[in-house]
Amino acid sequence: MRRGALLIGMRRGALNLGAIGALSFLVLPFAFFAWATPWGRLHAVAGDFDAVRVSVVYTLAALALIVIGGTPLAYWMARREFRGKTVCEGLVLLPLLTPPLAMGLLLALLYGPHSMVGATAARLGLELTNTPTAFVLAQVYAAAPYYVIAARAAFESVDPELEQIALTLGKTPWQVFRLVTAPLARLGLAVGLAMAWVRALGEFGIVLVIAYFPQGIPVKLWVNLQDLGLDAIYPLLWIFFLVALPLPLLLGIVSRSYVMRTETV
Amino acid sequence: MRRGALLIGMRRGALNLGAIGALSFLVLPFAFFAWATPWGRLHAVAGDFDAVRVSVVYTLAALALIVIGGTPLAYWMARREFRGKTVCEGLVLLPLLTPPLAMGLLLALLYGPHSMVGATAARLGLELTNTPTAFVLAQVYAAAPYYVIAARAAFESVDPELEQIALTLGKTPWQVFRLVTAPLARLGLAVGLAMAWVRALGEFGIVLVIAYFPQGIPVKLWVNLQDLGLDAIYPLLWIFFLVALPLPLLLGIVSRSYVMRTETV
Amino acid sequence: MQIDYLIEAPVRLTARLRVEGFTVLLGASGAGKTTLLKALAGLLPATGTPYAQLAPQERPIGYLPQGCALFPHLSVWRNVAFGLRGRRRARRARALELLERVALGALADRAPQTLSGGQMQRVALARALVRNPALLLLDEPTNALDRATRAHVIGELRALIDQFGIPALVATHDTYLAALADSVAVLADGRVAQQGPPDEVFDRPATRAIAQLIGFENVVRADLVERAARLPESLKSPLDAGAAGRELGIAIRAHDLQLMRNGAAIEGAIALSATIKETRREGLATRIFLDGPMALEALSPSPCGDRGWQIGERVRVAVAPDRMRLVAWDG
Amino acid sequence: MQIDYLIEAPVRLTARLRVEGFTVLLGASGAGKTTLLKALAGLLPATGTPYAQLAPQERPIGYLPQGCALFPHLSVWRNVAFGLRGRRRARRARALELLERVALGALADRAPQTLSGGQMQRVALARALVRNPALLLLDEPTNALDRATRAHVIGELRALIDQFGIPALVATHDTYLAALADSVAVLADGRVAQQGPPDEVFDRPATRAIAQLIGFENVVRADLVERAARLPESLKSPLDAGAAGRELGIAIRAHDLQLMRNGAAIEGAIALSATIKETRREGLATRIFLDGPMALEALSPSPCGDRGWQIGERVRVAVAPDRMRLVAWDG
Amino acid sequence: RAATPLRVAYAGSMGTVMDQQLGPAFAKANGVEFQGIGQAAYALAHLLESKQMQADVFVSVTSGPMRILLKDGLVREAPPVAGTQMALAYSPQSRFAKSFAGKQAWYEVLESPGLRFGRTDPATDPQGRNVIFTLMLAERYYHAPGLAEKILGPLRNSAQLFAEPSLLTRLEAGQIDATVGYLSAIKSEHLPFVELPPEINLSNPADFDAWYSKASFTLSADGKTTTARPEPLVFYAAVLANAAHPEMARKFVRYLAGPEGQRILRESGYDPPVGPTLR
Ligand SMILES: Nc1ncnc2c1ncn2[C@@H]1O[C@H](COP(=O)(O)OP(=O)(O)OP(=O)(O)O)[C@@H](O)[C@H]1O
Ligand SMILES: Nc1ncnc2c1ncn2[C@@H]1O[C@H](COP(=O)(O)OP(=O)(O)OP(=O)(O)O)[C@@H](O)[C@H]1O
Ligand SMILES: [Mg+2]
Ligand SMILES: [Mg+2]
Repeated sequence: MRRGALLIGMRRGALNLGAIGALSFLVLPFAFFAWATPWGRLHAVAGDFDAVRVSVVYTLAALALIVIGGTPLAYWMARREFRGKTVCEGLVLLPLLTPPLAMGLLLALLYGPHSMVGATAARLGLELTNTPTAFVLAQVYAAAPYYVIAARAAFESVDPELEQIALTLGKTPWQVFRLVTAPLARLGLAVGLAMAWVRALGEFGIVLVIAYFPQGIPVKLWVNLQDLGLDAIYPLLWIFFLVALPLPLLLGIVSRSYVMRTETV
Repeated sequence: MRRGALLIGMRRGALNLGAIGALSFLVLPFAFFAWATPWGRLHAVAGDFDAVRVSVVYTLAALALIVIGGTPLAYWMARREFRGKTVCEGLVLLPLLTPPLAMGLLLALLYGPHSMVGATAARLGLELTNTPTAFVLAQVYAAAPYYVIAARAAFESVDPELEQIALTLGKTPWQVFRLVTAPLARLGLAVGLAMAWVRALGEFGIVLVIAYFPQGIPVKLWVNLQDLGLDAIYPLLWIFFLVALPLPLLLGIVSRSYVMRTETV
Repeated sequence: MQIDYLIEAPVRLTARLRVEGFTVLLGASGAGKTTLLKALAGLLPATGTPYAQLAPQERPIGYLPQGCALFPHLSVWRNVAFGLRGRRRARRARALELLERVALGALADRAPQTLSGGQMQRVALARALVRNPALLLLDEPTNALDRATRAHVIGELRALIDQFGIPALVATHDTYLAALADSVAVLADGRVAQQGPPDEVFDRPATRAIAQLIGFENVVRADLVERAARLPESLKSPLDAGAAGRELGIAIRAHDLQLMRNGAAIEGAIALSATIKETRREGLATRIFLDGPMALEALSPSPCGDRGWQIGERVRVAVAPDRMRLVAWDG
Repeated sequence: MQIDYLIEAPVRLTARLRVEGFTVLLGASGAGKTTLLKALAGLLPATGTPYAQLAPQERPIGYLPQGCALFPHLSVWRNVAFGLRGRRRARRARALELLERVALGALADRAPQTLSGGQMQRVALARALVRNPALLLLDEPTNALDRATRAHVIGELRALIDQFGIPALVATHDTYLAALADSVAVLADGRVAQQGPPDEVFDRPATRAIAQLIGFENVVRADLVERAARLPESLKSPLDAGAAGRELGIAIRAHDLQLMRNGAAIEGAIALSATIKETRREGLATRIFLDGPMALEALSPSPCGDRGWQIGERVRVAVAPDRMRLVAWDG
Repeated sequence: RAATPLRVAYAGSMGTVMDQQLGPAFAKANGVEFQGIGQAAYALAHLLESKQMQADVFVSVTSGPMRILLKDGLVREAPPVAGTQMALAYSPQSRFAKSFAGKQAWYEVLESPGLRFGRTDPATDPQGRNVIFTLMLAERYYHAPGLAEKILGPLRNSAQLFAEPSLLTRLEAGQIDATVGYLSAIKSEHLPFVELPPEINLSNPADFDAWYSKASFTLSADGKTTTARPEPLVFYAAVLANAAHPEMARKFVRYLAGPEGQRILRESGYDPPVGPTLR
């Protein structure tokens, strides 16, 4: 156990209390929701499972793209010093900052059928509106900045000396990244991935604008509400939790269990 | 400059290319937006500045609450080992995961005028729907998990030995936190704060349900779009960027400049 | 100051020792020196006296950890001044004063990451001293220092310790440091196996582990020696006493073994025959590894060439009886 | 192997030295030893031969950094096996073999955080050895080790070096280690100021900085000595030569200074008068600080009590001419 | 003066007239604060029904959303306050803009290859259903068999369906060439439009039983199939049973139906209300 100052040096009551209070506050709506759910007459609405499939499959695809593109960007931002780095940081924050609806509109303007990008893509057979590609695009914009920012902080906290030592042991930079940097940054990377996953899965505003179809869970929730009323969202929301939570939890467990079981004290 | 393996051991071309490619992709919609903006006939719509005021003031309030409650929670999760910790992690992720619209509905269920909590609060003179309090509430739920998760990862990467040494130098746990833990975790904390800020500012789905009023920027964007069409959102979105970006950029600069200007190589 | 600590984890230690003036804690790598110092600082759970009931921040100690552990976000002088209260100007003045004493006044405004290993160690020492603690706990305070710097730093340390009467417990492997101590405590087999003034401990180690630690290259089972050589009476009677109870060993420093060409006669010394297995140049001397009734190591003061010892040559090994030390074989 | 490096930052170094067998790099704290080793490993920009054009991962070197820098996410054996390719079984076998040689076979599956300082250092050494490199760069490989462990580890290291003919460049403060070396290079004032076999370097330091580094407690300006005492002819003529060019100093080890009660006559030695300023017990000996025409430090082999030196007492200090060494005063 | 504002939940298409004219005018005249919440009518109805949202007045387009609240007892009576009609709007940036403005029949232009037609989801949005009715009626009225099928494709044709904000933005940006929607909303967006004959624009209550009802289609939701039939394009306003300010709410409904309200509505492009009060 690696115990810090607050746990060694003070009676733990205050910290525990504060922490558990804050946690309860965050969890309260879900507890209430569990309590209010009419478990007896819970049944999925037609199309709910399609929505689950759409969400999971395309979010995984988006996640893959995010990791592939975001990892080099994050590493680069962590290790390179150059003028205008602050500007870069601001730029990465932009998509995070933009309210989803506005982000959706921006994407619609850029990737829509008559825009330059959209028209070119369409000519190549890649429709960027109301298609799986558009859906994935929306999710990438929604989630990538979370991953990049978390991964960048994680990379920054890896001691460059360890990477250097690994080089002197004859590993190529790519092996060093795989064997040293990534494992040491795994906690932050896992956090980033988990955030990206939940953001992408839960994304509503952007998707609503540029990919009303295929309908993933968030849009389906919206449709169910309009169509059938509040009762129809209970089951889908529970299914959503069931589907979405395992990945982040697994990421958390794996990234932590990978830590060598260290100090026994 | 603290250079890692990839920058020492390989020709930099590939990494630079990947990173700049990814960055451009993320920034493209904004570049396009800047290009498409009709700068000549840009003018704010009535109520836009009210929306800015509402957003900034209440988001700052929400941020304060998030820091006060989230910091102990994050520290506790970083340093305490206990059974069921994984469950706690999952619980913190829940509000992140829930699509904003659904989150809004959950909050309405719990804090709405006809719920137990909402009714009690109303009797105490605290309306929790369409009031500033509700607005702040929505933002706290939207943004707190980001802060908690980032702060937790940041605290986890602070070497407990340094905290312990600070204790042996006669500092109280609270001083240790202030003088050692927080400064060493500042990068991650800044990232968490920046994320929380932009999430809270940009939050639309939750606010739409439980706090349509007072109207912050995201709801106003929506209203402008519905009422006046696309042209009315250009100015507000630019104002939004102008208002929202300075804080995260400042956080980034401060947290980095605080690092001692180290190795000159 | 009397210390009496019981530690359960990561290693079980029963530490009972006196800290008076400059007390050195010797112990093999992994014996638990760091563990004991951390427990005294309140950073590991332990029971005993003094301080065990106090939180670490309430203990009047100054602790220099083995890895220095400088605060990476604070400049050198702020690291030193960390433990102080009061106005910046006063804190800086006090920090600079201590930095001068460890010959680092010029680096006060540097970041700790830009220091060399030895410079870091000196900053950590200054930091541990800054609060005028009632007990100093120093974990390897000089192992990154060259001779001249070490002599200077130790001189300043002694001056401080003497001036303020602060007792210091110093974990080290450095026998030079141990020789300077007022008292040496040896940690072995989970307890303080011996404590005394350095000349006593260095001259009369109590156990085999201690003898090896302080540089007796040869420690052999007494019964082996007994069988192979005539023993003087002064050793015979304790050996017989040992035969009744626990096993004993005989410890001899390499440079106390004398090598002679086979056949040469020696008076008044114990001698046996051996074969030269290996020789190794060691600065101005030569280390000679011997095979025979027991493996032995001798140090010939002159370079190899002078006497021309050949590998495989049979020699007589002799040792003056007063250079042999009787030690307990286990624990 | 001939090394010829030019380094600009963080300190300017011109390093020109031969690495043959076991070569020790001596230098004061902050002289640039770590800097040189890092540059050789390719971790700092530098120009020169060999390897300077190669990326670090292409250099056939084994590097043990000063702080050990074990991979915290890998168990002990995986740290050692990190540089190996091939099947897990073979890699583990090789790692265990090396761990045995540093007496850590039993800890192969531990996490590095649970090791003591000395244990970490040995793991880092094993890791540096694992690829049979063409050049070993060891930064303070033994400073966390006790005498017995150090002797064992150095023995194994020598055996490896001799067996595979790998040259090793070892930065250290440890004069014991330096005495064992095939060659000693001294880094001072940004360059390799002297290189030679240890007995030569230890006996004939070239400059004042080197003399202080290797333990000549007294280095005084030659003109001061000249004024205060009669000098033998053997010293006089080089001094006159020095007078023409650069300044010279005279270096004397503390234990080569003999102290006598005032008035006693000495033959064939240089003598001057001084006052005892301070005495300090040092294990079995006593260190005596003297004031006079120049500050001096003497080491009396017997404990203080034997001769009863008093603070403030006036004494004669003598030194045999052949114990004095002429050194360059600056650089 | 009321402590909390008067809260009016209304069908999103009324945004401009409510937020910029009726609301402010009423607020000024009566010394209350006015808060308008414009969203999809069915979503509002469901939120009000399940008490997740609280409002004083609800204004719905068509009777469907209002019936949810009537059934639930949250509303006792809902008088009509305005009407509108379906019209075709096209993008001024569209390459077909000239054709729409010219002599060619609008439905022929809609059939042009490459034209992008947009509409909202018939599953959730009454407007989306009305688009389908309009085209089905046009097919009969112009004797052009297969017209609706040709223009619309499948009922939920993913190439044409957009969420409302997306649809409007795209239309303005020229990414969608044309849509069919409420004339009142089209006018407030200042989009060029083509008026449709009363036989197909769903505005004439007299036509309902005989003519409009010939158009219908089936939709399935939650396993049940329902048949959608046209309803008159009428806006209904109602005071909610749990209103915080029932008095002021009634006053607002009367204001909408009164001369001042009607004048503003008319000037904003709305038709006068027709048909009976819903109960
Ligand atoms: N967290 C831990 N878990 C398990 N074993 C540990 C842990 N920490 C230390 N040890 C073991 O406890 C023993 C004592 O460690 P300690 O660091 O006190 O040794 P030390 O005497 O300071 O050695 P050194 O001189 O090498 O620094 C070592 O064998 C070490 O491997
Ligand atoms: N990044 C840096 N920025 C500025 N100065 C530095 C930096 N790194 C090292 N130095 C300085 O360069 C000098 C040489 O450092 P180096 O670590 O090579 O010394 P060293 O000989 O290894 O000393 P030690 O024996 O104490 O480890 C030191 O004075 C140090 O303060
Ligand atoms: Mg230790
Ligand atoms: Mg160094």
